[in-house]
Amino acid sequence: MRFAASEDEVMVEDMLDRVLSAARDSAPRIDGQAPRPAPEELRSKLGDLGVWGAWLPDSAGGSDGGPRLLMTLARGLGRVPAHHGLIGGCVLPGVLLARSRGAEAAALARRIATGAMPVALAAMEPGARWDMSAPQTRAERDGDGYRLNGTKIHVAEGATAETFILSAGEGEGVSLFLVPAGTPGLTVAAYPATDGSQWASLRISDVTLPATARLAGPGEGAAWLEQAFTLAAFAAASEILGSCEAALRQTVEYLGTREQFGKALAANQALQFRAADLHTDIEMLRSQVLGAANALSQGYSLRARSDVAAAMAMAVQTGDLVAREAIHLHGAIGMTRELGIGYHLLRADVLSRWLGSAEHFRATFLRAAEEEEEAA
Amino acid sequence: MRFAASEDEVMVEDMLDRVLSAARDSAPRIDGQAPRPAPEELRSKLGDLGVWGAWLPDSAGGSDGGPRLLMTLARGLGRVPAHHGLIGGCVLPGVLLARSRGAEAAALARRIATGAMPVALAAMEPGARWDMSAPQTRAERDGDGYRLNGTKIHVAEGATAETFILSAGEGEGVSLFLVPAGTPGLTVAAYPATDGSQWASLRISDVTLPATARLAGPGEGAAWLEQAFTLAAFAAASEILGSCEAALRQTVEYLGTREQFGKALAANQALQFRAADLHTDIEMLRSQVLGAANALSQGYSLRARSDVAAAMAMAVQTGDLVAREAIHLHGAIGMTRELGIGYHLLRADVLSRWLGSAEHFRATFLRAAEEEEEAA
Amino acid sequence: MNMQMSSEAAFRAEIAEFCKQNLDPEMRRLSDLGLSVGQDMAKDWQQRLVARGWGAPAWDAQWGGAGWDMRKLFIFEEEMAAHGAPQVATFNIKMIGPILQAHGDAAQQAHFLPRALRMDDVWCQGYSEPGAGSDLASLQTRAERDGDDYIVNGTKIWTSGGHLADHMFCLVRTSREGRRQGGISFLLTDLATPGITRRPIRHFYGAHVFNQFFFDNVRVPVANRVGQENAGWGIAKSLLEHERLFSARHTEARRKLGRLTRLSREVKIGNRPAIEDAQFRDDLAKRMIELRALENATMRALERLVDDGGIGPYASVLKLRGIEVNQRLDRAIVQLLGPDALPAEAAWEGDALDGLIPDEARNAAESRYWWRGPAIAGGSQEVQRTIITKHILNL
Amino acid sequence: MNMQMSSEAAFRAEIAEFCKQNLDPEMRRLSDLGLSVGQDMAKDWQQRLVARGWGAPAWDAQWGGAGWDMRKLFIFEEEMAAHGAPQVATFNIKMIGPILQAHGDAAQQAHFLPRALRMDDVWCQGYSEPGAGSDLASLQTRAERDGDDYIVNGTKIWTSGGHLADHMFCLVRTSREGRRQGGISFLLTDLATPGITRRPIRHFYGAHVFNQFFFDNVRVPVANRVGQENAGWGIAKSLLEHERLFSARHTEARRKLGRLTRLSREVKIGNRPAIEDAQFRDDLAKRMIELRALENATMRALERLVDDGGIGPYASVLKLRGIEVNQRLDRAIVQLLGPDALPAEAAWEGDALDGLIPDEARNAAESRYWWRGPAIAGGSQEVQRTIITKHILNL
Repeated sequence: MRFAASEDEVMVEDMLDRVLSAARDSAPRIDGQAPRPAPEELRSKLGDLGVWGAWLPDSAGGSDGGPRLLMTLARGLGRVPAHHGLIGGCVLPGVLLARSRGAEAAALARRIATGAMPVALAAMEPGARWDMSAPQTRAERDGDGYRLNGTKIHVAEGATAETFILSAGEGEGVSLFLVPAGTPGLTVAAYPATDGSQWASLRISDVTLPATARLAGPGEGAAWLEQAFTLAAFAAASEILGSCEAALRQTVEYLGTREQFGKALAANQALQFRAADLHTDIEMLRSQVLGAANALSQGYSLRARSDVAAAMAMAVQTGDLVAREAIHLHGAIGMTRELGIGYHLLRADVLSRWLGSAEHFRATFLRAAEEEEEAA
Repeated sequence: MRFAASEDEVMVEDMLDRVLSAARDSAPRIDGQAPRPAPEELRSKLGDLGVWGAWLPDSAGGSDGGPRLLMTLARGLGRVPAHHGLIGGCVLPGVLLARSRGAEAAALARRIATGAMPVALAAMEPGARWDMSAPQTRAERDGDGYRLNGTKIHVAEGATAETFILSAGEGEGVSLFLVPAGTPGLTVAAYPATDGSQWASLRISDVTLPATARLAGPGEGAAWLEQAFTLAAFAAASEILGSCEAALRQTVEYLGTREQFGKALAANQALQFRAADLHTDIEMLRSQVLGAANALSQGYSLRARSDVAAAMAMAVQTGDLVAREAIHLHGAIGMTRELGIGYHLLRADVLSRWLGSAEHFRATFLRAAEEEEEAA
Repeated sequence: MNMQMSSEAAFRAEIAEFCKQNLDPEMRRLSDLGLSVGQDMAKDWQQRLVARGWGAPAWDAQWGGAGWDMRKLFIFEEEMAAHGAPQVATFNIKMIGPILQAHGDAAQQAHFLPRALRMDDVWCQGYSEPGAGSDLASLQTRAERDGDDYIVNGTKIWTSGGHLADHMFCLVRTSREGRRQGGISFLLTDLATPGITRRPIRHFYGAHVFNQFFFDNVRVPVANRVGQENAGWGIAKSLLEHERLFSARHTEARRKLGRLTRLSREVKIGNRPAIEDAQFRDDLAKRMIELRALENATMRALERLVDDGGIGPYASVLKLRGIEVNQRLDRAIVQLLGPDALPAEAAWEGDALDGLIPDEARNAAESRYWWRGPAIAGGSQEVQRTIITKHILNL
Repeated sequence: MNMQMSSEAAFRAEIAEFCKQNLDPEMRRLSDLGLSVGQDMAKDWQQRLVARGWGAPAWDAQWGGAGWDMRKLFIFEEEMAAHGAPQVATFNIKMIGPILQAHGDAAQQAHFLPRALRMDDVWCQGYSEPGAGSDLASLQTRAERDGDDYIVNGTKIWTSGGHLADHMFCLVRTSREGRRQGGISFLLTDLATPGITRRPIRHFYGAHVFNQFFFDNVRVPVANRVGQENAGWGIAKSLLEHERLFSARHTEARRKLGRLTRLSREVKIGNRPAIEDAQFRDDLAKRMIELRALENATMRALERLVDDGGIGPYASVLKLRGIEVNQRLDRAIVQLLGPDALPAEAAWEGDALDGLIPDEARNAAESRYWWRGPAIAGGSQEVQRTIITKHILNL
């Protein structure tokens, strides 16, 4: 188990940097905004290079790069101030589809590995915050198939998905269903999030599905979701790590060049020390994300779960702090969309609102750590 | 209702400053320590000047100066790095004795107003933290009098007290008893606290008392204790305010004179800004302590209780922060008993361990604020 | 502090009654959510205030002021905020109005003051430039005399509300001699003047908040200069001392606390309302306590202002802490909302979220983003710390 | 990282077994409470380590070292701390020993190294002076040649454990020419030499922790100079790179976490053990998470050390955060104790508290106070931030 990047990882990182900066440089400058890569173009380019789904198993069209490569990918994407849909369009559905033995699931997973985003996971419900263990959406037996009723909210990439993976209570358990977007009774309503990405709410009214639509049964769904959201949290922590690295780098450069009251901003010791503290926070986050990647690489253990929760609890706080400081240290220009530094705050916020607050991940961490200790 | 000091308060403040610095200057320098006024001498001098119990009502030998004068006294004493016993030896027993209509209580209160400390309150018990509403110490009727059994801990000024006010469960309520130190069955064991002051634990084994020993009955004791500890918290917040003011002043002076790497420490912007933040914290604490004094001056209301709890919650945090920073900014010399700056940390710690953590006072604050809102 | 408690209560009741009669519920709702009420509603509200004699209470009586003492002005602001009244025409009422009364000539006063009061003109402020923000004295936009006009060239940036305004008061350089502050003049500019162009600047969260203005040989009559040539710096700095009390922005914080408290009864953590969750309660208590202390600090400042006529560098303490208190409340609100802080304000235009998330979620995130700005504008937090260091601690 | 997981586990088990056999329960209890075990116990423990060949594992084999690679040395330190072994003779084993091996002459090595290993001599460090702490190079204590001796005059301060030591290695000024660092020499001093006097300095919490030494015409043989004259600065700075990993002081933090966890099952908040209180749990999780990250950061540093032979300014990151992690744990412990953190350590001498408060309360407050020191000593937190600024961020 090593912390330093492997040759594969360095290669992927370089590849990402090239593609991302090329996409960025060639992107149009509209309405005074900083050039941002068009998401679809970016996705297909990365898909072509094989990195988009490289973390997925062979059977799902990936190249088995595992958590370390997912980290490399997410961290690289985190450095770019643009929405890319990795977690909502690739990680969450990818984990679930790769676990399934169905042919339709495998086909969808292979499309995801190319950079397409045909599937979105609908697991959150109004008022339930981050608890997905007891959905109010219900699945009832209906002839050979199922009838579903309920409401879903905050579905990432849901505005453009062709198919949804929908969680629903079945008996005492939670099942997962594959539901095409056009299914009668399913109403998809899109709305923008604060970072400009499109999300959706779903209203499910007597949606009937064939038996084959069930991806996971009531004895499996909850565990599948937990694993998917653990990997999502890991990718999010990696993405926020990349975001922090980029934001601090840009800020340090700015401090060195911008003059105020006749001297470079960097000459202010109070600002130097703030940068030093941010660097220290980021070093700790980096260490923990790497630790989580290594633990996950050994398998989906309690230790891996606690390491991921620890990484994300730190990422939420460090991401928020670094982004706020980066904006502030840029002064007024930091407040503009044009500069792009504010995007790091938008991103950190969206990831934590969606996947869980620092408190949420600390509670998850402690439970996993205690279970681990009891098991030992 | 004003925030600025009244003429009376300015007079008392000046008097205190004179007495305290005289006591300090004349105190012997032993074992390399900074000169500290001898507590007994200080007490009797302040008693002679009439300020020691000036906040007490006329009937208890005071001059009715009320909360504003108590604040002035505590704040002034807070500036001196020495134990003085105001809260344990004067405020807590003073409030309770002044409420009593008994002749013995009145006589004790008048002694307290002179600067003597004959009485200590024993209300805390092992494992109960700051909850004094359900003592395990029990009082049973025994003939015309009472028989008491139980254990008390963390009794401030208890090592030297002639008489204890002891809380004990009686039926469903809490009663208060006056118990002379030599009473058979009462074992007083002294121990030092981290600030060098002497405390005591009490073991109460079949202590029998006459009926007249009961200071407050089971319908009154809990409310009396609450009021006494509210005033104690107010005095503690005032004392910590004085402590912070003194610690920051000394630190700012040091930064201006001490040189390192060829320039005054004060030339370091990072240290300047830390001092500015401490000043801001202290301004807020000052504002809230004054607000609490003004609220208390209008009577013992829910608003007064929430204002006091707010002041003490802030004092605990600001006192800790200012003291830690003051020590740190002094460098190695700050670590020495000789300099005296470390005493501010010892004091803030003792006051908060004894009377309640910041969390404890925040919970108290919110309950009082909610009750106030419901009542409105 | 010569106001009795009883007359204070009566005055507060009077304001409450006025708001009850005049404040449209929609206007209050938008204000409570931190949203702008829009120009039409703002003008309507200002007319009602003017009709009541409260359109610009701090102004001289001859121009529509109410003749109140500072304490009464302070209570007025507090109560208006507490009842959810919108803040309208700040640049008209609190900036250019007082400046013209103190430094304008008779013609400027007679023409501009009534129009500013009624919002016939809408003003914006042109101080900052790309290289002159915190270090304002380094501004470069120059005005050169040409007969009865100045010819103005340069650019002004970070102009809040510039897209809604038709007039700008600005600082321009009329001399390069002596100290930098000494060569600056104060000009009134009609934004319809040829040669002025405007570029919108979007905030990082997407909203159109700021603007940049370019001046290309713009003719401004010398008659539109306020005060003497090269005396503009002092004029710009001569804000009403009374306004400095509001550096603490405690009235806005109080509104936010109301929002947080309402939400805490609606949002559930586990199976209970947040207000019953021990950890949330501790956070709420932190926010309430620091706001209460800030309010006491503001009252102390008011007392000092009444006693001494000024509050000096104490305003820096108020600003430094007031912004932090506001920002922590912003954060507490979005944290309590959790996932429901995801939707952008624009999500309320459709029905995707109807009945699914609390209405109080609207604009919660954006409000937090907007409030990053005050930590930079009007003297950054670092500038305030420097003032405290130099002028209070004497370091 | 050439050690296999299985051999690592075996090595850890070997250490555990050694501690089980040799570590007195009282010694472990004192160590877990952060208390010194006293000179007698310390010497006894060191004899046992020496007998096992572990008395100074990082030393050269000829002087009693174990010949381990850096990873094994690292594991040794971790496991010893985890089992509650006391840290003994740090100045002997980690300071003067390595320095003499690298820079001492044959006579110095032959005489001093065996004595240091067996604790026949007990060493302390004489670097700081009243005007030379963070800015060590400004030290003034001077040593002037007089035949085969130096005559030393001046004073050394902040000497931890100076009252327990009989020898001091110190930096003295032998030249005032050139840059300040260039005129410093490294001397070995027997504290029994005439002219040396000692003043105890009490810590603010009352304990005798530091000392000041005065040198009044003290004769130190030139033979006791380590390295060349005026080469002392480089010698003092040449600490083993391996020791820099322990800047994080994560092993001490791990012990404190153990104490906090044990207490959390014993102390009740409300009517439940603290470990069941939601707010305490959140705080505990914060402490555990930041320690886990710190441990990962230390492992990264170890890997870098093995790969590259050094960790450079990364040690400053470890120290900066490691001290904070330790201090927050200290604070969490006293906060959990609440009122039971009131008694001073000396309270345990009597029976006033027998059975009334947890034994883990002993020395909790004092430990917190002691730990204010490392934030100043060995390069203050501000010095670490400056290193990060200059050498990592290049600002």
